[in-house]
Amino acid sequence: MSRDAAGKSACATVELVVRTIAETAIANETYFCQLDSVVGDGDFGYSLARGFEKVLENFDGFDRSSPGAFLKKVGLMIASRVGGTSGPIWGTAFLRAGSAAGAKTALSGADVVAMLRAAVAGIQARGGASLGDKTLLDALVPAIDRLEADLASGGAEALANAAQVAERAAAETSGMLAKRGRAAYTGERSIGSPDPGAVAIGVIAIRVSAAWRNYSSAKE
Amino acid sequence: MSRDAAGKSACATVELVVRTIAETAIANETYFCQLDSVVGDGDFGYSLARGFEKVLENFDGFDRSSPGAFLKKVGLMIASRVGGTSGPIWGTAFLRAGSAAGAKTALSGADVVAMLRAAVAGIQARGGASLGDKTLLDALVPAIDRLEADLASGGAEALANAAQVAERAAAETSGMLAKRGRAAYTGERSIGSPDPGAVAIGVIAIRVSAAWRNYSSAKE
Amino acid sequence: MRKFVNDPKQFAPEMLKGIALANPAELRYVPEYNLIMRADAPSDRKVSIVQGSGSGHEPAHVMLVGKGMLDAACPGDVFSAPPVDYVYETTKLMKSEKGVLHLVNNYTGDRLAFEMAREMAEADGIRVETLIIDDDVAVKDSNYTVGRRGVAGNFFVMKAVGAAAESGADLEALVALGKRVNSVTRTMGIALSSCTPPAKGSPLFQMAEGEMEVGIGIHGEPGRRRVKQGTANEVVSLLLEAVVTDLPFGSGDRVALMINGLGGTPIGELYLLYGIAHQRLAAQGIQVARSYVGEYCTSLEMAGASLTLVKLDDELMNLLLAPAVIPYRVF
Amino acid sequence: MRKFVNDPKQFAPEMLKGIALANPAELRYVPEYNLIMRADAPSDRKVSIVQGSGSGHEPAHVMLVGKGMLDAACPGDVFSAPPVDYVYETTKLMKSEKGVLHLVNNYTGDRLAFEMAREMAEADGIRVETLIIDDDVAVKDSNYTVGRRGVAGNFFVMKAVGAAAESGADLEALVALGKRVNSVTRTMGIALSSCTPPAKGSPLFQMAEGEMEVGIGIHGEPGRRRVKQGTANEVVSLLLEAVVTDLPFGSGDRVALMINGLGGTPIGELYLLYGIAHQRLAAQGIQVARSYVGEYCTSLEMAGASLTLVKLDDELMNLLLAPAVIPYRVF
Ligand SMILES: Nc1ncnc2c1ncn2[C@@H]1O[C@H](COP(=O)(O)OP(=O)(O)O)[C@@H](O)[C@H]1O
Ligand SMILES: Nc1ncnc2c1ncn2[C@@H]1O[C@H](COP(=O)(O)OP(=O)(O)O)[C@@H](O)[C@H]1O
Ligand SMILES: [Mg+2]
Ligand SMILES: [Mg+2]
Ligand SMILES: [Mg+2]
Ligand SMILES: [Mg+2]
Repeated sequence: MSRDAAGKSACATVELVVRTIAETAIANETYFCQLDSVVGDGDFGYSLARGFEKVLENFDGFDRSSPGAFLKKVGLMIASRVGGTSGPIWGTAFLRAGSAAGAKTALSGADVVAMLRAAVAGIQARGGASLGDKTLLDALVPAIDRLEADLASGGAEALANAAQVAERAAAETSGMLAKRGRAAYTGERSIGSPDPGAVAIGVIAIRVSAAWRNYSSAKE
Repeated sequence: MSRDAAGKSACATVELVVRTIAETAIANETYFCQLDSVVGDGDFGYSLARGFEKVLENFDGFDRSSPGAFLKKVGLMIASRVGGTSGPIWGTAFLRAGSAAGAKTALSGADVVAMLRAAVAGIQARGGASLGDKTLLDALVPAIDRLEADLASGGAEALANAAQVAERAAAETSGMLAKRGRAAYTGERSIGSPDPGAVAIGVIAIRVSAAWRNYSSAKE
Repeated sequence: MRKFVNDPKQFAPEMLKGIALANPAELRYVPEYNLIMRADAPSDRKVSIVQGSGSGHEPAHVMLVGKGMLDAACPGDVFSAPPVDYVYETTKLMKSEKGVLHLVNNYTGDRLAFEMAREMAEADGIRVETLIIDDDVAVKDSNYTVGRRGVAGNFFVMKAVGAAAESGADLEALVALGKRVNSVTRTMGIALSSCTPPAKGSPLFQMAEGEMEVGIGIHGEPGRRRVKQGTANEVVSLLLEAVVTDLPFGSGDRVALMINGLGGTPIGELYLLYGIAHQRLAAQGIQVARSYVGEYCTSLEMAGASLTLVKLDDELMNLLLAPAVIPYRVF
Repeated sequence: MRKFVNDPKQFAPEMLKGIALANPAELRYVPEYNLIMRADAPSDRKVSIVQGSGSGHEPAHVMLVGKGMLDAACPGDVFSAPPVDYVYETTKLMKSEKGVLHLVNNYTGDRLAFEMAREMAEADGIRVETLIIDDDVAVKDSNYTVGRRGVAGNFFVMKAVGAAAESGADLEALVALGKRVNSVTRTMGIALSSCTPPAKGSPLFQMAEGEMEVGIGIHGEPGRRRVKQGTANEVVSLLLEAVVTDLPFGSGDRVALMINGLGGTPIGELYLLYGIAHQRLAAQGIQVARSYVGEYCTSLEMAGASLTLVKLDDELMNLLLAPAVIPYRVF
């Protein structure tokens, strides 16, 4: 599964997650663009796909000394080389998650939750959005909450539950009035369609959870 | 019928003809534009309608000392105040017909044929087109030939026959390759649709012939 | 009809009024003859340059009136040559000791109007000469047809004779210059959509996405043929091939290259085409010494572009670079 | 897709290459960062002016690089803010003793990219200041939202700070000037069609003929509301009402009036709108002292227009009239 010659297990897991996110983003380019066309400018899927293409192109060269180091390289690549709002936002998320992991070579469930919380804080610091502003945060934050609450049930189970929450929360952004991003310019017209970033979080969470289940059952 | 207070009969007849032409041109604006859209620039009906609107607006003020003088005023108005190819071409036709009528106050069938021949010569002098170049001449000339040949049958009969010839000849321009006007730029693509100017001659001739029949039977 | 318009029949006059209001110090508008003229024209020390043609080709010609280019323009309705009266009255207003030069794009209606107006003006004792512009290689020329159209290349004739007139050239010299410019100028156009004259209210022809009209003019009349839409590279090949082989242009030539938008194509695409054409020409040893990318002669909101090449010499280059003060500007 | 394009993903780079080829003496193109820069920049005697933003708004901003306006522009893909790297590398290349001024239209993506790049450049010891442009009155401003967009009015900020920088103004003065210009500039736009990003290949939204989007931005995002298409008179009323009451502008004011085409609307229609707006303003005692009619900030081939008013004073007027040598030009 992992191309990591060093075979570090936490690193391999993180690689799997990043690769799954990347492949999901690329596979859904058109769908995500379509979502962004409703009250946005239609480039969300394009930006995300071009960004994760760059990540995959440079995948083998990224620092693998620790999961944190690896994530920081991924984040730097996205933050610096991808345009639109999504480049800096997603890049910052990966960067902050990596920083939160520090030099650890093994990651517990609690570590993962802490990393995701750091990502959220980074997104908020960058873009100034609050929960309820109709952004990807509105899918990401409830999913992390659920992940944390279910950690005791085991990683695969907790992830699956969190992914379902993300998907549902993404759909529920339909009812919200956008206060951030281009969708906000349309005012009341932003109500009635889901936020593209939130939907992407839902779709990606489902794919990551499935990949994780495969991977961990294969390991067992 | 005529608004000519002086009540000169030849002048009244010419007035009737001009008024019928004008009303027909205005009523067919959209149709003539449509025809000119196929391989032209779509303004033929517009130019003709605007031109004859001007003629009707100024109708009562035109010199009525003789049919020839009246026609020259009509022609001058069209030639000088209407744009496109049609302004100069149709204006010249009326001007030359008026000149050919000279100061005559009564017009025989032969006079009318001579006036029409003069109009044709004027159009050719202005635009340089020959018979077969796919212009209004290809409806006008055969119709005049027929009018001349049928003069003995009486005015109404001769006009009706000539109008039918004009209509048929107009339809037959479909098979021709345009050598004049904008249609010529499309080369072979000009084959397959009739020339707008020729169709207009056909439509107008039919209306004039009908108006004439009404008018002359009312006089009798 | 996706247009900003009030009464469609008043489209041209309302536009002209806007041009005049935007340039109150430089221009005058005479509504009776759809006339836009330099406020300081005519002058007996300068030949007056007059251009007519239909509306719908803006910035040509009404936005090119000003010091260094036209002294007056008297357009007809959209796509219709101006009435003779407009041209005649304009010519009289522009009367100069040094004469009046009529610039006429080679269309039947325009030629007739200018010919008749010239006869009338000459009868009034005004010296008039006529320059026919016919740069469009899409039309096969012959003695038995109306000949080539005048399209975007007319910009170069206007600019050159405008600059020369400003520095005092006389009528004969301007005619010779204009003929020379016209003789080294070639244009070919391509369209990706039709266009809608305001008074008609619907497109002149139907065109599905994925098609293109090759050899299009500037009046919404269809081109020579319709083909499958090509890539930008293919479009440039097609345009260049037609233009380069016609004069022909060859290795060692210095040229001006114009990519003219037909109205609905944004300038970003025009520069994309420009880049390809520039490189192709360089590969053939033809040096692009001056570029013109933007809208110069349009066909309302038609999506499409034309490519013009002008063979340059030093005199012509200087005339093209000379200043001009016209409504069509950036600042 | 009625577009001249090769690989849609290469749209921006191929366009930029065209711009550079058309202006070999004046500009340099650095493909790594989508960068168009003055060949003679940076200079330590002059603040460097850098603008970014997405592509698809041409002539903004890449065709406005040159003496008297921008020193460099580093656009992102169509409608996407540039990546941080582009801005960072551009800022480093434009490093000047007098500092670097970032002009940023107020969009989240652009702000983020320029903010991060500025942090990185400052860490390298480069002085950077940022000017946020937000002239669009269609967006209701509030502390809880992203605030107004920067649209066509950005031209005036670029022109003014560009001219002032050319005559040696320092960074603080330029920031103050730019803020002042932005504070007296208001824009409102309207669209009659959607537009198609090359990589998407289909229109961003559907719009039937006879409808218009009011309060449109420049990224193909829908506007505030959709209404029945009005006459040109009605359109001008709507745009003027929104703009005039916002600052507000009032009797006795001297203004610059811009009618900006969004890409697919021909310049004839823009002048028609201009004429109506000019007369309406005059009737309100607002004097139009300078006109701008054409394309300044577009949304690909969208049919539509925006109206911008700038309250003028003598200093600003002189800066607007100062010469500039940029790719977007007529000759
Ligand atoms: N200020 C913000 N903070 C966090 N996320 C945001 C913010 N603004 C927008 N987003 C997210 O970004 C998505 C749009 O991304 P993208 O299309 O790249 O942005 P744009 O085209 O507006 O620059 C939205 O669906 C939303 O989830
Ligand atoms: N040289 C010519 N001589 C005579 N008639 C002509 C000539 N050229 C065009 N026409 C006629 O004019 C008609 C088109 O008129 P119009 O639309 O006003 O011209 P345009 O738009 O090309 O200036 C044609 O259908 C044809 O009958
Ligand atoms: Mg977007
Ligand atoms: Mg016609
Ligand atoms: Mg016409
Ligand atoms: Mg975007």
